[in-house]
Amino acid sequence: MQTNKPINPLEMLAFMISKQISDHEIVYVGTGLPMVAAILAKKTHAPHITLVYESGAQNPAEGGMPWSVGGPFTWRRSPMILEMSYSFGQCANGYVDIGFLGFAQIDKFGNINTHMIGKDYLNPTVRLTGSGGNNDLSSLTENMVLVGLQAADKFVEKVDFITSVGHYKGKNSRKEKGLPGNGPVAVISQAAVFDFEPESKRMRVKSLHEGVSFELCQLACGFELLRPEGEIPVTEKPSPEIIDILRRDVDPQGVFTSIPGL
Amino acid sequence: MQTNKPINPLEMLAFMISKQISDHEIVYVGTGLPMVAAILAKKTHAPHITLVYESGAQNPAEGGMPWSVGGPFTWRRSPMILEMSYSFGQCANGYVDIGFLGFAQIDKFGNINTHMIGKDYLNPTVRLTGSGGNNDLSSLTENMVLVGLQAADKFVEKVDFITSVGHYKGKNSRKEKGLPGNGPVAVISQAAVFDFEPESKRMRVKSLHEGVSFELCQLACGFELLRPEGEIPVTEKPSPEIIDILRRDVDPQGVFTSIPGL
Amino acid sequence: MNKFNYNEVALKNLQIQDTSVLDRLVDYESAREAHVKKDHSQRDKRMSLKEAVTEFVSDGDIYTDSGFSYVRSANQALMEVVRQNKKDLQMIGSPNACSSFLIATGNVKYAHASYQGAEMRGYDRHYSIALKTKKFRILSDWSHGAMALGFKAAQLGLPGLFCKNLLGSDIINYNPYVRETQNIMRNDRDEVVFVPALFPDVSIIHVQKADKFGNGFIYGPTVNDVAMASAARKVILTAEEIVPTSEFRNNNKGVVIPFACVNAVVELPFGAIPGSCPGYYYWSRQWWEKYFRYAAMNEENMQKFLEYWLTCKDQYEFLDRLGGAKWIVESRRQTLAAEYQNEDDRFDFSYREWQAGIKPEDELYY
Amino acid sequence: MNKFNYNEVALKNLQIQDTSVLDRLVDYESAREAHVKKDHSQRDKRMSLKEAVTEFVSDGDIYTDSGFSYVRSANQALMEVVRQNKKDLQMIGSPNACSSFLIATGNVKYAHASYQGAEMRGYDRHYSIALKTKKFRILSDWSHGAMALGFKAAQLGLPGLFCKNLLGSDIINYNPYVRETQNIMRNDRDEVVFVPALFPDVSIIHVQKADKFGNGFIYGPTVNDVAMASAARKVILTAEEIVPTSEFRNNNKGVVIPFACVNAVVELPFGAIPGSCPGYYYWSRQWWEKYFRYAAMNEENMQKFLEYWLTCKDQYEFLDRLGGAKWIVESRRQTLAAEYQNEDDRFDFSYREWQAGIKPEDELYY
Repeated sequence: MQTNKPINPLEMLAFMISKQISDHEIVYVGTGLPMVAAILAKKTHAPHITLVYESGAQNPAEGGMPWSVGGPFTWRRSPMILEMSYSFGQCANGYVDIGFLGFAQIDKFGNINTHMIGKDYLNPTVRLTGSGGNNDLSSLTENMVLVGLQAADKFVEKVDFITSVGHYKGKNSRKEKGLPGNGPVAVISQAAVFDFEPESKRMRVKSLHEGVSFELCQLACGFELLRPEGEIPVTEKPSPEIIDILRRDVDPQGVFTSIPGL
Repeated sequence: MQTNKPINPLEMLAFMISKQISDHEIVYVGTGLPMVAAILAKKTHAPHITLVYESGAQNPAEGGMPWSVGGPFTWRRSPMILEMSYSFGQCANGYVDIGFLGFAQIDKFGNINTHMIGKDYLNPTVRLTGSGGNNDLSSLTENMVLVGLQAADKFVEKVDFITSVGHYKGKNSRKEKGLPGNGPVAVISQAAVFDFEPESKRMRVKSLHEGVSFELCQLACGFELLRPEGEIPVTEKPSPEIIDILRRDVDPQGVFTSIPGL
Repeated sequence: MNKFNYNEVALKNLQIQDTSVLDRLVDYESAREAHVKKDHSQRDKRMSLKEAVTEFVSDGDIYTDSGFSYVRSANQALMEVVRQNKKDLQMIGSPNACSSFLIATGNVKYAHASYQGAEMRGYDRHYSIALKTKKFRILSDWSHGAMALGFKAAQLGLPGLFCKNLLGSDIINYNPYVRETQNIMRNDRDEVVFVPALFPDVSIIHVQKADKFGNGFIYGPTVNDVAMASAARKVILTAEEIVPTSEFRNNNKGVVIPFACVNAVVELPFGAIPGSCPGYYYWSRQWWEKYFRYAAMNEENMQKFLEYWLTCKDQYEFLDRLGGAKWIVESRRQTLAAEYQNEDDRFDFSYREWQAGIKPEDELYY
Repeated sequence: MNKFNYNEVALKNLQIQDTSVLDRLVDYESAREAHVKKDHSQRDKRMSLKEAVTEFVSDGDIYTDSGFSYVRSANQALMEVVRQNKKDLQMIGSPNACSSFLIATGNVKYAHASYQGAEMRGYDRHYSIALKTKKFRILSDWSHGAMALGFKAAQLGLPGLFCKNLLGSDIINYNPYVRETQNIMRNDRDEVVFVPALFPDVSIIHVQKADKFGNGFIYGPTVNDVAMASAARKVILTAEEIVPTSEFRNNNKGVVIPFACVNAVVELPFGAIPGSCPGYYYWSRQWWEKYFRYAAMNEENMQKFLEYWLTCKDQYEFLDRLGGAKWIVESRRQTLAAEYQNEDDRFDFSYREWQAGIKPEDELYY
């Protein structure tokens, strides 16, 4: 692994996700990049976090990258494994600090869709996976971070199906609807990091990735983005040391963070 | 232990309770006589029964007599121990065939009281134990057998407190109320064995113990007892072999079945 | 009047006219009756897979199987279901990731859907195509958590429960069983979602160890299996090994399936292949990649793929096609290293992914 | 408007005017907030019993403790609660059999009652007397099963659930939290009982083994302890032994209390005496007999009894009064034989029961 190779977009994504994790937290992770990110966080700025999984696995001994949330790397030498109902119960109970979710579509309030593309549930253009634990984490966990590809037909005014409620209809509506937790606190795409404006709960650019202008970011978004006060910061990039840790210790085979040809 | 000693009332009770158990059943037992009876049944006519307990203990290896349903004799070398909620859940789910309960008062429909004697809940004559699992077993188990001392102030027209519903207000009212299971199928006292008349669900003498007349039995009862068609049978007594098993193998120290002086 | 009060919006959205197809999943009375009628004695329930499926899987059954996607699913038993050509099945599970081939084979007609896909390998194209071509219908849409609670309610003996899962989502509009309502405990507005107890007709559960009575031991995630065993009207246990009960008496910490729930115990080594079984074998990564990247792309591929794999007469033939003796040894070494039960220091998990255009000689199913 | 919707009949029957005393037990929002605010890191939480009780038991708290009557109750921690003279406590548990001395000492003012008594040794006379003399009040009446479901609902993250327990009984008329209602899933009449999730302020749980982070291992019945650990705003773990986490990593089948719930870990050998701790010691049968047959008979006896036993400054002094070294060895042998972990073939469990008039030299507390 060459550590002087420039950082690629997937590595950058992993780094940005990792920055959402604070030390001492309990982190609910799926497979793929959030997993890489969580382990990177653990090996850098957040050594005291605990990882938990939808399969019920809790706090595995360090090892390789799981391909499935039910696979051995999520529960290797775990002190305990919960049944699925209790695995989500710990979110409802306030013991999980942050969770990560992917999506196929997202709207300006962070409501997301992993069900289908199209207008007819019975005859969709594409049927996707369905909720899995997506709805449960969104509904129950204290803080959510959403990670996905940004494009005008993915960041949309209205998602084709609300799999998971984020800030619902904006403002205080999530809480009024009866949902616990803070809802999504960040959205991360290949163009920018977003947060939600505290009053309206509308998605707002927090930082733009190097080389991305607000206009470009807006072009790749189907709804009107809010901008922060003042100049928009450029998203922080990882130090060479962190890239090194990512490549050498976290995903040495580049299973999740290598891009063929890059 | 002398096996030619005549049978004492406690031994007789244990025998009668044991006769309520059929082979192959799952039997929910408490401490005391029902426990003795269940083990006697297992060692005589019902070798394939499985014992389960309120503490969650399931199917213990044979051993001594438990003093507490949480004690080691209820879960010694058990293949599994359930949490309490699941222990009652198995009753609700129809996996438990028969359960045994004691009572301080009972009415003619088999509703029972283990809460208090007196008319004022806030200032009872005596506060008893409360429900424990009594209500749960009565509410959920397929068949219940009730065991208690018979006297006119214990077999009463109206119990001071309905801890557990038996046949509720008689007839089909238990089922209409929404309770599963058949309710109480037998009541066993020191005077008689009772069942419930199928239509009215009122308590009915099934057999009288040796030397007890219907009139005597009625005298020790605060409500009108039904009598069966024809001559009332005398309650079956155990054979010398069964008495022998009871004394030698089931309760050799006579902890539950010996009466000082007898 | 229908006994069951279904969510009308969902019935309309799903175009379900005849609701009788929905009833059994929430009919706690008939489930209890089935549980009461089981033989509750500790008797030898061993039989062959063929006998178990013949006797305990019926046309029209709502079935579920064990584990979590690739892990400890009852794949070989499901293939026997295909061999016996059981019809009009309803599938339910969180997730049902490994079951979509039962749609392709025409055995599953309905789904209670929570998740269908390959996790980071993407969604299941075959499932999407089959839905659009009406090869099956979705009867109810779920999240993992809500469905898990439905099974858990059944295990606890509850007619239903309130949760915060699903609140405000469209899932509720496509699930006739659930609805939004007010928390009974509160005077202020506090919306909750009602979820009823769920009772599959048959749960097919693969475990590492069982005794002949049906006490089942699971190592690794149990997911919803204990709840589904308690809930189902019929339970088939397939097991890597049948052990004497004394093994459980000497170590009761792993027994999770109570014998009383179980109708059939099948000794079925490698019963989870091509999935993994913790402590025994890793999953066949290339097999699943080929399934999702080749077979699932269109009907023709799927039929070709299944023709090859589903013509195996038993798990041994399947094993031989996966790689035989070498597969057995390698996949055991893989899972033990991943579980950190074997030294993983110099262990190399890398392998060649299945991609379109891979040469036949590079197809090695581990 | 009160936020909580209490059963009016029960409030009237129990003569509860100020319902604020009831709120915290069902306030899932404040419980969640407390859980969120706990330090969720795996840090060393060891402290002395004195520190743990000082910091995590407050006047007015709703407390519960572990185990089942004589078995694995947190008796020594409760005695520290008495030593620190915490006031106006509410007790809840299924059963709370060992807690009635906290009424005698004036620490408990309210009970959420499910069972108070000595099983086959009869009911608790002291409890009856104290109720009549208004030394404490019952705030809600329960069955074991319904209360267990309330804790379980909390652990599962449910605002509440429906069950068939309690239906038609008078218990509902003396419990402000529960009520009869219609099963939402059904159009025909189907009465069910609503039970809300229950959240004690503090759960004091005695376990056999814990690591310093608070992962707790229980051998023998866990009863409601796992649920109560998840539900409670504060959790004190007392443990026979503190073990390294690696012990749990090598055998994860016994860990049941997750560290994240736990606020304090107290190394407290013999923390359950005079009760039993599976694998470690049997209960002191004579002690309990004397408690129920002598102390509980009237206030004077109780005070005399407690004066002797509750003046122990720690569990070692208590142990010495029970019988010291011989008690330790005998009671270990007893429990292991009863558990069939030791040979029980020639083992004699007989002992002299405590009866009024017993000679002091025959008082041997095992």
